[in-house]
Amino acid sequence: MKLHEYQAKGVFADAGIPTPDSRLASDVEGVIAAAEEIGYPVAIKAQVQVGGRGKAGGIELVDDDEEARAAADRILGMDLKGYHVDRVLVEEAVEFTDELYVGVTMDRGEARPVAMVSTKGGVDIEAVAEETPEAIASEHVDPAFGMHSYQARKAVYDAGVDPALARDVSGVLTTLYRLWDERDGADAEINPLMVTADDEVIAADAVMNVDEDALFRQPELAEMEAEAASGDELERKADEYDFDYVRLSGNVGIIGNGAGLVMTTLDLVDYYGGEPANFLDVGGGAKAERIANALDMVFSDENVDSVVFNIFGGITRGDEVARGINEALEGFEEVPKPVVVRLAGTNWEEGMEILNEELVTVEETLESAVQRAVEYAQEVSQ
Amino acid sequence: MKLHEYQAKGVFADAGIPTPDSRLASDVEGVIAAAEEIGYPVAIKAQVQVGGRGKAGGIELVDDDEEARAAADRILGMDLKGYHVDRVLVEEAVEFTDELYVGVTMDRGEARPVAMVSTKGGVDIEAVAEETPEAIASEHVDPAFGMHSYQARKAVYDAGVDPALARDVSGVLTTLYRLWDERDGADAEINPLMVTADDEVIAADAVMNVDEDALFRQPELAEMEAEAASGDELERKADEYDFDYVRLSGNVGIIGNGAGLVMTTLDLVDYYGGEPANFLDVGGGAKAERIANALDMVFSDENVDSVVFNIFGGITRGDEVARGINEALEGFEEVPKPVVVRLAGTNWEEGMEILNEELVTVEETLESAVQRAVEYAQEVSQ
Amino acid sequence: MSVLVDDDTRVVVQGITGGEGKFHTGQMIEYGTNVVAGAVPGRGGEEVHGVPVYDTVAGAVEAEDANASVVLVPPAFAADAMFEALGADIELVVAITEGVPTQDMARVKRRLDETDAYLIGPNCPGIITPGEAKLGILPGNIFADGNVGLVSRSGTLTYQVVDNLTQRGIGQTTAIGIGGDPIIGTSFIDALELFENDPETKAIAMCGEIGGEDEEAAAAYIDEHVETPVAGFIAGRTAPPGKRMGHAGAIVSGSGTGTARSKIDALNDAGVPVGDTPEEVAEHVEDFL
Amino acid sequence: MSVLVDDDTRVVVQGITGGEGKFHTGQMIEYGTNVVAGAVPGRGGEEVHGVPVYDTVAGAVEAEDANASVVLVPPAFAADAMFEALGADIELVVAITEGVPTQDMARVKRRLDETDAYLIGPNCPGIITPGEAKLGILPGNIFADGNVGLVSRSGTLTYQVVDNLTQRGIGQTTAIGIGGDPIIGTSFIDALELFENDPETKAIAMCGEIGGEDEEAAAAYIDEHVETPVAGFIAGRTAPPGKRMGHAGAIVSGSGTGTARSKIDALNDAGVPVGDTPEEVAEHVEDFL
Repeated sequence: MKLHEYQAKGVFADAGIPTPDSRLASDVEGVIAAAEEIGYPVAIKAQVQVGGRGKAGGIELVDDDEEARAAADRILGMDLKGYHVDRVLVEEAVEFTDELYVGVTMDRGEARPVAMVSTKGGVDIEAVAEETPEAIASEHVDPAFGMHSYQARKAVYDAGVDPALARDVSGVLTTLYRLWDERDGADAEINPLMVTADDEVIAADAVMNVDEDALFRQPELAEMEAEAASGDELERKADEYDFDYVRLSGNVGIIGNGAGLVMTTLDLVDYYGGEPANFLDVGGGAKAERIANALDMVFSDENVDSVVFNIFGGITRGDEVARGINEALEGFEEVPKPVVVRLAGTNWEEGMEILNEELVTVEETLESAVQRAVEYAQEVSQ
Repeated sequence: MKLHEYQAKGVFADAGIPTPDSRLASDVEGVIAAAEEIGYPVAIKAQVQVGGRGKAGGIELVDDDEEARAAADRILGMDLKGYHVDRVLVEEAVEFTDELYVGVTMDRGEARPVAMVSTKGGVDIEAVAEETPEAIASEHVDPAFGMHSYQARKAVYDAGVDPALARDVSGVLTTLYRLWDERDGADAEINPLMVTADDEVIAADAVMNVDEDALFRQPELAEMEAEAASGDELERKADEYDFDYVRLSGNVGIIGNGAGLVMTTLDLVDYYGGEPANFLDVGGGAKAERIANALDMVFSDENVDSVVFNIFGGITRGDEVARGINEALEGFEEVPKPVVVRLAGTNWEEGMEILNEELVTVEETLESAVQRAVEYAQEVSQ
Repeated sequence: MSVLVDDDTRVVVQGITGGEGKFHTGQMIEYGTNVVAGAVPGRGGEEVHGVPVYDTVAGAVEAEDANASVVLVPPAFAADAMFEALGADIELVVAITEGVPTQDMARVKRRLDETDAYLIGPNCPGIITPGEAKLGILPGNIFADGNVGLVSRSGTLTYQVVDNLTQRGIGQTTAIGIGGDPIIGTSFIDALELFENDPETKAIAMCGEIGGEDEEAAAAYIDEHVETPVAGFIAGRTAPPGKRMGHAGAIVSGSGTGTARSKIDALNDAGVPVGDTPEEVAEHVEDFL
Repeated sequence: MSVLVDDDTRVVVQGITGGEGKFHTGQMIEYGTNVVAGAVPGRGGEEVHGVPVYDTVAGAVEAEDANASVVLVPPAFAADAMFEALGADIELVVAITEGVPTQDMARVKRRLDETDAYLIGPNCPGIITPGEAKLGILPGNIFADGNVGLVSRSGTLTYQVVDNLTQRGIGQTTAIGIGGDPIIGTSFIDALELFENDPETKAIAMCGEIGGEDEEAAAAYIDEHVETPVAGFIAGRTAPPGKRMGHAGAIVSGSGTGTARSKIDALNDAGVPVGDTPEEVAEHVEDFL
């Protein structure tokens, strides 16, 4: 779960990391009031969860009320890479002489956290990592001991940070690591960490991705989650139903249990010449109601022309699945889109007995089920 | 540094460990007021840093104002194993059905913390450890990871604590470990942890020894130190001068540098038939003023009849030592007690040149210096 | 022969008194697994399916000589349960629990690496040696005794591939669902090493998915150390970059590694044929035997 | 021959720009020690006594091939300095600093035990191989080259015993002040093992003191593993129980172990004569040679 910039900045500032003065605003008057309180020039920054906001026109620097009004008018309500902008952050414009990068993330391969510093801040750090990896100094942290003070210093000196800034930057990195650790961060980044003419550092942006599996022990961040939910209406619905769901551009709706099997179903749709409309994993042990919800989700997607339902039961029981499918489909006068069902594993025979075969097409293998759903979709779209 | 009971209880209570209601009082009226606020019966407990307060008459249970007045009158101002009682803790008397022990300390040999639980609380736990070690369940803690939750539970179940209390007791142990860890404890103990008739646990006593070397990062506890200082006037003076000093019962005063060498000097005084009056380690790199302070300390002890000054210089320089001795002794019309000096190591020749040999007796070896000091002491005491 | 578990494995179930714990313990026992104890704090002295429950894993080890554990506790307590098992010198810990915080797992893995124990999972279906023992939630009836070692990051995909094998009459020595989380105990490489050293395993099926670089690392390992023939499958060929697909692991960063392409190429380079469908994986394995 | 340090030891001084650091670096260099670098954050590029300073220990290792470090930083930073040295793969860390919090040392020791490095101290005078190298604050002039290995928990007591030896014309292979803190890196046993394996060390002098059980453990070790003759000394025979005598280590708990008596008995039982005075220790050693 990714926090909005203003949320992450709030968390960082509370921990003592210097951030520019800023206010959140959701209408033009609010923007003007905030800008006047802070004092011009200010930056007006769209609060949406996408990268490259600046290039997409989501950030503007303004010098007076008139410019602020124009910018706020334009940005508030704009569609930014598919996300509706309903709030902006009005922020003190900081004059800077240099831009650094500091970040903390988990190195999966090493199963250890890694703290990073670079003097190439202000640009896409992944591009830096790709092109000049030596420009990023990194320190792996022992997860038993946590980050030692010397490691923060070492990363800073190894990165070649100006010695006059070393103490402050390693202080910021230490705090960032602590936040990452205590708040169950997935990634925590400041890019850029701006350097001012009088050698102060200030976090001009703030990224905090939180491990969703740890939200149970991060009540304060869990509360931010609702706000931070993504823009797509169907994906919001999936959040509500608590499905792992990703919307794609095709017309074959896919429902299954277990990420690997669902991905495989997507791959097979593609392999047999179709286009997947979504990824939807009902998870393990889904009961009838959950199955019905999944069908509801997929039917709500206007692009979907056919649905393939692929369940291989382990914890999930075929009878529950069949019951859910019946429930969902019996509510319609006519089933809106053709549904192909393949049941295997735990209680699949019971499921087959329960399943109302008048409403669905049954296939015995994964391959044949996918092929049939692709055929249906092709028929509809022709 | 050992906290007073009332200080330790405050620290424990702030962390969420249940403690009885209590007030500190330093006069009889204060005791009565506190007792009335708390409600009788209450315990009146002398706040001094010695074990076995109860047996020595420092704790009394009272039922009304009259008894409270009598007890307060008796305890306040009493001499308890050499310590003057100037404050008492007035505490709610808890009715209990059982007494447990929980504690955390550093196992030096293993270089790991150890958490302990026993159902034999309320008695001298060291005696329990000696006689029935199996009655104490202990869990060694990995200092990199800290104590895992399961370890607190395991100690509790291994100790055979009533299952109805297991959750609460492991909660107390978890908190105690966290305090020990965060507050740089040397030992942290609750003995007894009382169990009430309705299965609640409450810390009826509280012990917290803090690592003196860590006080620099425990400002709140460091402030308590002044209060917690020991009772002997000379030892208080040593605190002021920042000497490692222990008062003993003999008449040969001993000053040296380095604990091992000073102990060895004590041992040799004994070996040559004398009796050491004290242990005084001036530490490493002592300057002239510190040396003079050390002489002042030892002269202040009325029991001292002679002094042996044994310095083997490493960081400590012989010339500084000689200058300090001269300074201290030249202030007197007559040197109050005979002083034998032995200088070796760094700059000992310079020291010998500086040293005013009219005021002291110089010896070349440790053995001869000690022998001479013992002779002087025997002459005086005859 | 088999790897890690067999008739002699003595299992303690951590969380045996919970709904999941009770149900799957029943299933494991029914399959023939030697479940000797349960461990749940505060429930010591009870019984579940005739199995005695202890307050601590150490208690179960002491009283019942348990040497393997299955972790079926909620995510908030899962890491502590794994530490407890490792602390009690359990040799094989199978963590089924889904949703264990990643930082918890980094700490568990750190501890694990200091021991000789194996941890399978978390967020995995478990391990099964057909006809002997099942530790976890795999549906026992789809497995058959045989000569193929199977290792997979995904639960239900494992079942799919096993089903394809069994339908062809190809049985398994042992099947290991290693789990799809970012940080797991036993890796592909660990499993491949075990199968390589098992004389009865004549072929290996390996099911990976997008995200991370474990399949690439496994390919390099196969190239250097594995004589036994391996057939592969990679899920997520059509996953769009930057989207998280269920498993925390199943995310493509967009750069060169971690994609289905890079994994398939790496496996092919190591001489591992990669099936386009699960059925094709079974065909490759059949060709090896 | 010698143990741990010699002509080839390449020393980095952590805290070289501080008062103590500067002074003792001068002393070490004067003694002939190969001090190749200093490490002080923010002071990289400076020089002290002609020795280049780096911001990090890793920097000093990379640029100057340092393989040993001397820690001369204030107690609040000492543990971090030790972690830094271990993290930079320094093989021998000599921590002089007095007053390091005990819990810090438990963590350092935990890390140390995972490495092949030696840590001497903290709160120790250091280590010296006479005529070759001195790492620490020992007064070099009292030592002489020879065949006796010396290990001691106490600083100035070490000097006293060395002086007694040198006065008799008995030189030392290496002298190690292991420090008197409750938790230290190199123990008596570690030092005894090193001396036992050093062909040039013909006799060992071991100076202990009251508190802890390290001398008792060392006695048991000598009994089983040490052929080289050992003479002992125990300080604190007259210390009253329950009183802390300077060193955190030097406290007698009042029970059976940790007292001078129990240590002397243990050593005697292991065939180690224990001197009543430092002079007697030197006599015992002389008898061995």
